[in-house]
Amino acid sequence: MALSLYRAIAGPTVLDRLIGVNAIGSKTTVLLIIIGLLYHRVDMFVDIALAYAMLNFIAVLAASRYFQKKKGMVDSTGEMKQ
Amino acid sequence: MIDIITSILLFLGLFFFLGGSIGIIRFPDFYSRLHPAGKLDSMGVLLSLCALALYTVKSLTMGNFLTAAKIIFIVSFVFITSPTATHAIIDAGMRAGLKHWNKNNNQDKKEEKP
Amino acid sequence: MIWPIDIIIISFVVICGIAAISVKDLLSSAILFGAYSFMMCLLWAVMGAVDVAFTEATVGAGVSTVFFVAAIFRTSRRTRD
Amino acid sequence: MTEKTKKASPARSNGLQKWPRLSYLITFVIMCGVWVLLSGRFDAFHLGFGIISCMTASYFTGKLLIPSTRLSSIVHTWFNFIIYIPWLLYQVLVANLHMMYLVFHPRMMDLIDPRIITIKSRMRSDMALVTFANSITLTPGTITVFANELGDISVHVIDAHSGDALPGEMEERIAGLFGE
Amino acid sequence: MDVLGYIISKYNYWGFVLLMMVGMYAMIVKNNLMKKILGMNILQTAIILFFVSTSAKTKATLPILEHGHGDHAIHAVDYINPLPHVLMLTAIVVSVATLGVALALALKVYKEYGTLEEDEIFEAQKKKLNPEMQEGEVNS
Amino acid sequence: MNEIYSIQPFLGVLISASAVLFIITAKRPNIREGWPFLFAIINFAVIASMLPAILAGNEITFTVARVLPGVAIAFRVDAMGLLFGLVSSSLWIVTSAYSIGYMRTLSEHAQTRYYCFFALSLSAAAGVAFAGNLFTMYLFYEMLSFATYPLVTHHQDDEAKKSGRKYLGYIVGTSVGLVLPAMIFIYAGTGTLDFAPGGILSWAGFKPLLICGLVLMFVFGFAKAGIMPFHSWLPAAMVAPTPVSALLHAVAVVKVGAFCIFRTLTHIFGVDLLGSTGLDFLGLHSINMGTVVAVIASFTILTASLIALSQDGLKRRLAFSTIGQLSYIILGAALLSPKGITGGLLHIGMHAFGKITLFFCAGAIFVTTGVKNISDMTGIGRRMPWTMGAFFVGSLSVIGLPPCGGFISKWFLLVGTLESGQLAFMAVLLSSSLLNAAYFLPIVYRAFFCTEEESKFEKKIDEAPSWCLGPLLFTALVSIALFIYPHIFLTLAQMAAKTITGGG
Amino acid sequence: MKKFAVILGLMIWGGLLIYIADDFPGWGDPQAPASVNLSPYYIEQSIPDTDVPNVVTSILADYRGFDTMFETAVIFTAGLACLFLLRSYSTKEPDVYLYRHTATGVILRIEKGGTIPVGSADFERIDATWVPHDLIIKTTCRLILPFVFIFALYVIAHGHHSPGGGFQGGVILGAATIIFAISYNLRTATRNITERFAAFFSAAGVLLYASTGVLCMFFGGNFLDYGALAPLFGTTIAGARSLGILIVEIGVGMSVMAVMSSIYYNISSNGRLNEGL
Amino acid sequence: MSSHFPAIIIIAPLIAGFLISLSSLANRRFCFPIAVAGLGIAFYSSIGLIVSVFEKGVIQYRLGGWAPPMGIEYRIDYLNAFVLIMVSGVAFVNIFAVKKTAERDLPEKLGPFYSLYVLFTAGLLGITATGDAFNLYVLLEIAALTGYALIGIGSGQNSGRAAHSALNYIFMGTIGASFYLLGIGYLYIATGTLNMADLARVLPSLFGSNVIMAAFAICMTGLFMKMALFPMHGWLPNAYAYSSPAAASLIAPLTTKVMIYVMIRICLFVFTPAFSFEFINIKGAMVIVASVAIVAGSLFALSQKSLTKMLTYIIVAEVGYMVGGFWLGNKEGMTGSILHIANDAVMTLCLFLAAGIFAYKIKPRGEILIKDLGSMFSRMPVTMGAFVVAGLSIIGVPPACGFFSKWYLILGGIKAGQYWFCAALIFSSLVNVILFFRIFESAFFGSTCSNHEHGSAHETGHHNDHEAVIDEAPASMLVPLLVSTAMLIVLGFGTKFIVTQIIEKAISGMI
Repeated sequence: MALSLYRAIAGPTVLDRLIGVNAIGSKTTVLLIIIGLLYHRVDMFVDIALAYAMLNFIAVLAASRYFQKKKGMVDSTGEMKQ
Repeated sequence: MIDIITSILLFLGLFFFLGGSIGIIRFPDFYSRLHPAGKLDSMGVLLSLCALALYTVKSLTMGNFLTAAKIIFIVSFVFITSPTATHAIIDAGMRAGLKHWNKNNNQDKKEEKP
Repeated sequence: MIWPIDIIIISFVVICGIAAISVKDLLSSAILFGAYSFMMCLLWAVMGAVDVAFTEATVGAGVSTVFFVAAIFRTSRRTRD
Repeated sequence: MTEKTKKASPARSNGLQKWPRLSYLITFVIMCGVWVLLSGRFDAFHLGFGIISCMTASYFTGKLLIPSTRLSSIVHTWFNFIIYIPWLLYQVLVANLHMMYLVFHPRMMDLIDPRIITIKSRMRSDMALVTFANSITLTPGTITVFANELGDISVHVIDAHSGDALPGEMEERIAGLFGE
Repeated sequence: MDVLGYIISKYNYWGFVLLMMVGMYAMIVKNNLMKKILGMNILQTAIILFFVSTSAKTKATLPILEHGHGDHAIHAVDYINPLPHVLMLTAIVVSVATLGVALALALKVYKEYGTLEEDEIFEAQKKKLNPEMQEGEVNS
Repeated sequence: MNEIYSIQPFLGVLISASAVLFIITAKRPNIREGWPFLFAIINFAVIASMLPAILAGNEITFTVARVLPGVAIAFRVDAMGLLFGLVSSSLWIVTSAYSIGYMRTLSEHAQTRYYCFFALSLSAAAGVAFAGNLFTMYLFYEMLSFATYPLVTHHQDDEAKKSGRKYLGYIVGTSVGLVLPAMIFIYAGTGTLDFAPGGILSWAGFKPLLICGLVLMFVFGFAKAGIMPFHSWLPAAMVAPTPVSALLHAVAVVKVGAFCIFRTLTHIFGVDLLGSTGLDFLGLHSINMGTVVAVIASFTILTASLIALSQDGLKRRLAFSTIGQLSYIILGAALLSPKGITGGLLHIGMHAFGKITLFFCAGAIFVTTGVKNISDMTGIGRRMPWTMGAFFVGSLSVIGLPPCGGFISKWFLLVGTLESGQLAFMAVLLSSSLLNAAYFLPIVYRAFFCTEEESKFEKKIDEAPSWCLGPLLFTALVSIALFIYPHIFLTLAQMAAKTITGGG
Repeated sequence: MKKFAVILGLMIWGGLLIYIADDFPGWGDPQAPASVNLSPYYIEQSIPDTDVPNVVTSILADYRGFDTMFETAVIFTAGLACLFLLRSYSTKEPDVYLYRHTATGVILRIEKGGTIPVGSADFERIDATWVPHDLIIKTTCRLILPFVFIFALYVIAHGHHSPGGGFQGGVILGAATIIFAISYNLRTATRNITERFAAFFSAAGVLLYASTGVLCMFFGGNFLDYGALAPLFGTTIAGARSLGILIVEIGVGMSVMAVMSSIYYNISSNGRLNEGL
Repeated sequence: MSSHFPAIIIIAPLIAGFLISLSSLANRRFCFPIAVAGLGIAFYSSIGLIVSVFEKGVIQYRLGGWAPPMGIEYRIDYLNAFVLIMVSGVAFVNIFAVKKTAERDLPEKLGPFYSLYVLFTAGLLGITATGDAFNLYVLLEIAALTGYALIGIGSGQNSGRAAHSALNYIFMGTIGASFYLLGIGYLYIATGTLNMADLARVLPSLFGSNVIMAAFAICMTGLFMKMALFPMHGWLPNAYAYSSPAAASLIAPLTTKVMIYVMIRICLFVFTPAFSFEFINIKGAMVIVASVAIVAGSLFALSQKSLTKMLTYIIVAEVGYMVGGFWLGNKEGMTGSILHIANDAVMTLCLFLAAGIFAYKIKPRGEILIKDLGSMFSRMPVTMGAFVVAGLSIIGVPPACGFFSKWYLILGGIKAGQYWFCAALIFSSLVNVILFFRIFESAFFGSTCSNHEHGSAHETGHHNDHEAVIDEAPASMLVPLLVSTAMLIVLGFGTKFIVTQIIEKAISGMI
């Protein structure tokens, strides 16, 4: 986790950070359930983990979407991909 | 019995996580970093969550079973989203025009990405 | 509750926070802010505040980050500090 | 091609004329299943509320989950999907071991040789394509970079050998899965 | 051990103070409006952290009552204090609302000046002000 | 002495204020100018109607509203107030008439505004005269300041602007900066602000230093009285149209200042307190506060007279003369003797009639010939004999020579100095009279007695318009009449002095 | 230089706060005033009073329901504020309409006066040529959206028993809209969940909350005293409170969902609601 | 129904806000009547409240039916009944005035505008009425958020600056609110309760604790930021000056005043005077800070060329009045401070309404400079007249109400021996004289030159008294202006009533 965090913080480009954050997200999901175990109330934490998994996805999606569009904005050459 | 399986799986999952993290750090360029990040993490999630699901159903009640099912639900969810996210990131990378690392010019372009 | 985890997460939170404000790229700091929210959520789960953790998970990780990214999308990534 | 693309625009396709409401119904059933899974409470109040919720959800998202309403194909697909999963899991495991090997290899740099290859899939249904693309991502050394409705898929491979297997077996399986 | 106990009993507060300083620092020193907004959010989370810390209770579980197993009475000691959580839910909501408005304003600023750097905005304002003043003199 | 609760004083204030409404709504110039005239007469009637009651030794009170605990907007008419009220309201009638002539002849702009604020100013002046406590007085004092501002700056040119600034700067600055805190100090100490003949501070137990400070704050605070060094707004304000200068800067405004000081010294501090409080903390045991104020007044008298000598603009010379004369009133109060007080009060009335005559004359000259400077007036007596005749009468009154009213007041002042044994001030008075003569009489002399060559005017009688001429002749006559029949004013002043000094 | 001064100041400030933290009761001390003073009442009375095991929810929506109403109002305000600040209603017609064939990605440029393929399922209107089209993301999102949706509704409905409630569920619902808008495009999203719809829901949700409170007033209770509604629902007072909480949560969920989408719409398209992130 | 007034006063505008938002979807014309109705009900119930406070004393209202420490309670006593009337009255009067401006400036966004308007009012009313420390925070944020939006919209060419200054306002406001929240947190950790009355009951036993000290300090710092006390005033002038006149005339009179009310409430009714005035000895320091604020605010105002900006700096100075008056710690100072809350609200309302009219008539798309006001006396005599009255009131000329609060403030200063504070007050009055007469002068003198211009253009007769064409604002703007002007005088005459019947009862037992 700390290593992902390192990538997230030190990563030379935004996308490296994005990878790091994504990795943190998936680890956090697991960690949440482990915490639930420690509290003996897993049923409560599952919901959070689920929500977490979903929203982690959104964040990553949004950030990557940024590039998809911004790139196009910069050189709106007209043609599609590649 | 379940305890042992659980801990083995959990350990494996954590091992994959570790591998993923190290991979993220060690790999030379953005694209190759995505490989460990995308794969190893989803594997880690799969294993750990299965372990936890198993652990949950140790005492089998309806509630616990549903909880375990929910955990499996999370797993499947992650399995749908994780490749998509990986794809989204790599697509973004392509569009952002990040340079590819290849063997020939790794000496000078190692950590220098636009 | 489990203080070693707690202390580690707090230090992560602080590190994330500092990183988020010191990175020289707004998109990066938005993403780091997402990580910060993740950590925060975890912290609260550890502290037993499930509802708060839930809210932070939905708001911090999901919505605020997207808002940030959207806003940066509409403005610029550039920053000098 | 026009026929295919019509299906490929899910948001606004009106479904088949046969049972226009069927997609909603199916969604509703699935939703109910999920609800029960999530809720875990079986008193009348929660179930009633659940049904209302499911109806709302299927109303809003009915067209998204199941764009085509050919019932038989759906059953077929889901059934096959269950068979497909273990294989996929096996592939994933292999992929991960491969990845672990790379990660912990002290001379990792020499082993990898990232590049992008392009393949052409014969599948046209977007669901199949996406399954394919995601499977590619999960399997050893490859990540889908781009895919479109015409079956063009470009893949980022970590070393020279990873891409060799594509499209190969996986496409066969997925094609079978979706009946194409 | 005593020192350790002391640290354990207080580090949360230290963490909150640290975060608050980080947030304040960002809000005061940073030149970029977006960074300031970020700092603002960090500040708010710091305070939320403080509140949640007040609710902690050792050897207690989540404030979601377990009914169903046995009809023994509910003891307050067994559950974490829920009140700060409620308050902080509200605070989080407020913070996201503030964030929304702040971002909207930042967009508006950007639309007007084409930059988010505060010093550049000031310069642009000055530039804009001067012709306006001259114009005003002509008018009057 | 009885107190009569009657609305009369409030009416006296309200009537002139309500004139504003009529003036604004009036469409035609004739009607518009008729209203002030009418209201002036009504106003005078109302005020005069209080005369019998007051002369009978009663006081009329009226409370409008209690705005603060212990402080109300209240009116209280006593002899002193009525004296001032009579003077200002009677002169309003005259000035209304004069204004008509002046404004029409010069075709001034914004006449509606002019008449409105004129009425408002008069209302404020009446309010000051009848104020029952310091607060009410302050209220109307401020109102007067603001109401006169548009009059002072009536011409709306740069000079007017400058003078307006100076005017407000001095007047409002001092009143807010000095009077207000002093007032609050008094309220903090006593819990009331009501005027009482013996003063209200005697039992507040203030330290002498504080009392000295308060006295000075009031004396300088009411800058309308033109005590030096807060006098320089007055000459500046002479840019106003002459009726304004005449009524307001010879009568209403400046007299209000002097009246306020007079009122404060006598009804807030009380003669006894002033007499017993000395500059002990400076080691000057023999000097009491009255003397201090008197010294300040004397200084102003002499300096102003000297400056007046050197002025060429007729209105400016009159203005400096006014500064000097106002200090007579204050000197009268500061003498702390019944006769002095009587003299001071009388001087309000006497000087008013004299000085207004002079201003009217100056205005008439300006209207007819457009001349402003004294040096250009050589020989003007031949062209405007009536005007200059009136001017002569006015001068006599101001100088204090019989057969004019000014003589009586000056006489009482002189007696007052004797009574209080302060002969130095007698010298001041006398020398200042000489100076007065020195700056007025040459004008008259050169107006009438000059050679043909020196004269700057054709020898042809070409008087001012009758709307101008009438009022000034009337006031000149009144000045003379007051010498002969000073009874009303004298009685009032003596009654006031009696109550102030507590018997005697 | 300024930086160092600020840091120094903040250090002093932080040091003071830490010094003061000394006087706090220890972390997790069960005898801290905060733990013994008010909260035991909530914990012990929550079920008898309101029939809600999740104490946080019962405090949130009942004991301190008024706070929560304003919290929702804050959210509503934020949505309104974004709309107010950003929305621009320029009705200027563009010179060129761009349509993309959804399958091939071929873009049609239709100049003014050209025939517009209205209603055709194969073409979607886009605003610039660069608007991307990503099959994988689109399909995946399509797949997961219903689940997100039902999950959100579940969260709203089960606030009584597990963490979550109106606000969290509402945010997830909003996030679902956002996913939709991201994976397709904003134009499609606004066609399905229109701006008017969002505006209506955001107000209606809070209104539902507030009018529940007012209804309580009509039934003789104080504002937001759901117990007064017991005759209406035909339940015990505690049951009425529980139901009241549910209604309120639904209101919150509606409002929050609508507001989140509305804020996202406005921010990502800079108020033009044509093409967002 | 009357027993529900404490709730209704908040609920009515709140629901009106939502209804406006709904109805604007259907038809924009419904917005205004609903807003008026909501505010009208609020105003009516505020009057009802003060009547019942007179009859029954302190009113407690339990929201949700829960007893105070558990639930949230509204507690209406003399102090907040008074402030409630002020707030609802100002908002009610102002809504008529802003109608035209809003319709012209924001034709598309009328619904959101009115909605935000009434929500802002609801927030402020709630802040005033609430008896719960945390509830206050939420309401604070409602008021603040709506305020940010209303300010940020700006108008015309100022919209960029408005947005920027609103953003600054957000930063300061959020820090302030966060500090307040933190202070509440400190109190909570020390006492475990959030109800104000309960806090006041528990706190005296804890006075020695550092936590309470810190809570007090942090709370106050936060509030000072929100009320723009001098060193922390940076956000205010730009925010108010560049905002749309429609918004400024609502926000400027109310925000800072309500914050000062909150300060009074917190100091007196939470920390109790024994703590605020005696236990910690910061009275003198605060009064000095306030004096500095007054002087600085006045001097800044003096250096402004723009009318609205000048007015905003006057607000900064006025904040100093109220804060200083409060911290004098004696009855007179407190009375002056509370009185000034109402008086200053009305004065500021009047000034900003007039400024709004000027903006509407002469410079719709930019900031009004003082020199733009030339010849206003002849062009808009009524507006200018009202402006003059308000200006005189600010200067402190009786019988306008500004005089009386200043009176009490100076009195308090004298009684407390804080002569510097009195000096600052006097100084500020003098500066105000200069400020306002600068405006009056330019409004008065501009006429000659513009007359000439107009004269040559229109051939108006020179001897006509109505030389300049009277070009007044529409009646919907004038009437509120005149009402507020009348209120200035009425408040002035009502001072004794207010002081003896309301304020003395409000603070009795405190000092």
